[in-house]
Amino acid sequence: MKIKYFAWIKDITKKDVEILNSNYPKNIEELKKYLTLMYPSLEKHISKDILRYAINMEYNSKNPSLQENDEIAVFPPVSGG
Amino acid sequence: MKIKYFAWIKDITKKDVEILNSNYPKNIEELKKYLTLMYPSLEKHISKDILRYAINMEYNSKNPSLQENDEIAVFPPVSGG
Amino acid sequence: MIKIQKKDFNVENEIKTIKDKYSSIGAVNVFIGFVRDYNDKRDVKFLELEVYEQMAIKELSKIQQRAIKKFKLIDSLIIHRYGKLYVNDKIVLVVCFSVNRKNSFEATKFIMDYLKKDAPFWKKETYDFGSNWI
Amino acid sequence: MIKIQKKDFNVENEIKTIKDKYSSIGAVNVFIGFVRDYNDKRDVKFLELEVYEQMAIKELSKIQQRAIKKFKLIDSLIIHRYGKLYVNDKIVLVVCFSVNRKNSFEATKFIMDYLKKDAPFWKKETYDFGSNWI
Repeated sequence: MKIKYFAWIKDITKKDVEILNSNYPKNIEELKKYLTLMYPSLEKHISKDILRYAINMEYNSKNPSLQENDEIAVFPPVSGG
Repeated sequence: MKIKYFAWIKDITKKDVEILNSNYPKNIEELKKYLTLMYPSLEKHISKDILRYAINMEYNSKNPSLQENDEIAVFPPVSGG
Repeated sequence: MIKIQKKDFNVENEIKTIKDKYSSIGAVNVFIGFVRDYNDKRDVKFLELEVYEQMAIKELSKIQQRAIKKFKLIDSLIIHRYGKLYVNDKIVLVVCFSVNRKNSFEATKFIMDYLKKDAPFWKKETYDFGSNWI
Repeated sequence: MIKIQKKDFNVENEIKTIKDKYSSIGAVNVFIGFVRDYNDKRDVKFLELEVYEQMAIKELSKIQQRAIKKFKLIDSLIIHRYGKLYVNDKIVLVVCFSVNRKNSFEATKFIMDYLKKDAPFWKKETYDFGSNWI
């Protein structure tokens, strides 16, 4: 599984992307637990539901199961235009 | 008084502009009578209230008194843009 | 600024001339009207656009000033062409410059609506057979 | 058409490339977003615009297709820049081509509203002192 980070999330994770193999999160709730564990500074943003999660470049508000070859993106509210 | 004609009104009056001296219409109602008399084909358009009248380049829906040095314009609904 | 002219205009250059004056502009909305090939179920060959020029400048200035005030515009530009215009030619340009996007959209729409209603321009369409004031 | 690019664009040329394909276009509405000098009470020196490029193309295509269908557009163009952009630089261009003007206005507004809400771009503003993700 590939996880990409954008904007100020990247300033916290100190990386753009990471690859998880066997021990990857199986759904968005598990992903949130993983992020909280690895990057404690993200916890307040996750608990306030500020972050957005895209699975294979699609927004997803539900909690679908994640597959090993998925590309996940974690980012703050967008501000383009 | 100068009276200007535009678009298909001009096709009826056969002129762009005419100058009236002493015997000019004293208000819009008199102008309508003058136009009906001089250009009988305009009558149906005047009676259906299709024409628009501008006095010194301002629209005027009332019946103000007209002065000798006024520029009057008579035209159909606009279609620019 | 209001321009009534026969010649074509370049949208990029017209916008740039005004934009360069104000670094506070964040949003620009633009409307461009073109002569289209087909109107009222008939193939159009060309248009003849007549204008009552002095009154057009007066009316467009009035509409533009109302838009600038109502929508807090930084600036605005209206260009309207006249004379013989062929299919695909530009007819009109309205540009509204503002800090935020909502005002620029509403102002351009406001100007176009009043322009269509009040600006003294008239179009004569010529078809393969005959022509018509519209 | 969707373009995600670093380089600037010329509004006249971008419109012309599409307009030349369709003589049925009568109305073109355009929105251009610029980097402005002052935002959220601070003087901006420059922006760094980050994009999740593949997802941006996917999201913008989806929004554009919805606009084309909903407002019966003949065509539409979205260009969004990324990278380092200075005050007065263009950020985004949205163009909607239609037969009549009402649809072109509403479609451009629709696209901008969804672009602001869903397209994965992020701006980092740099001031005289410090910088901030907005």
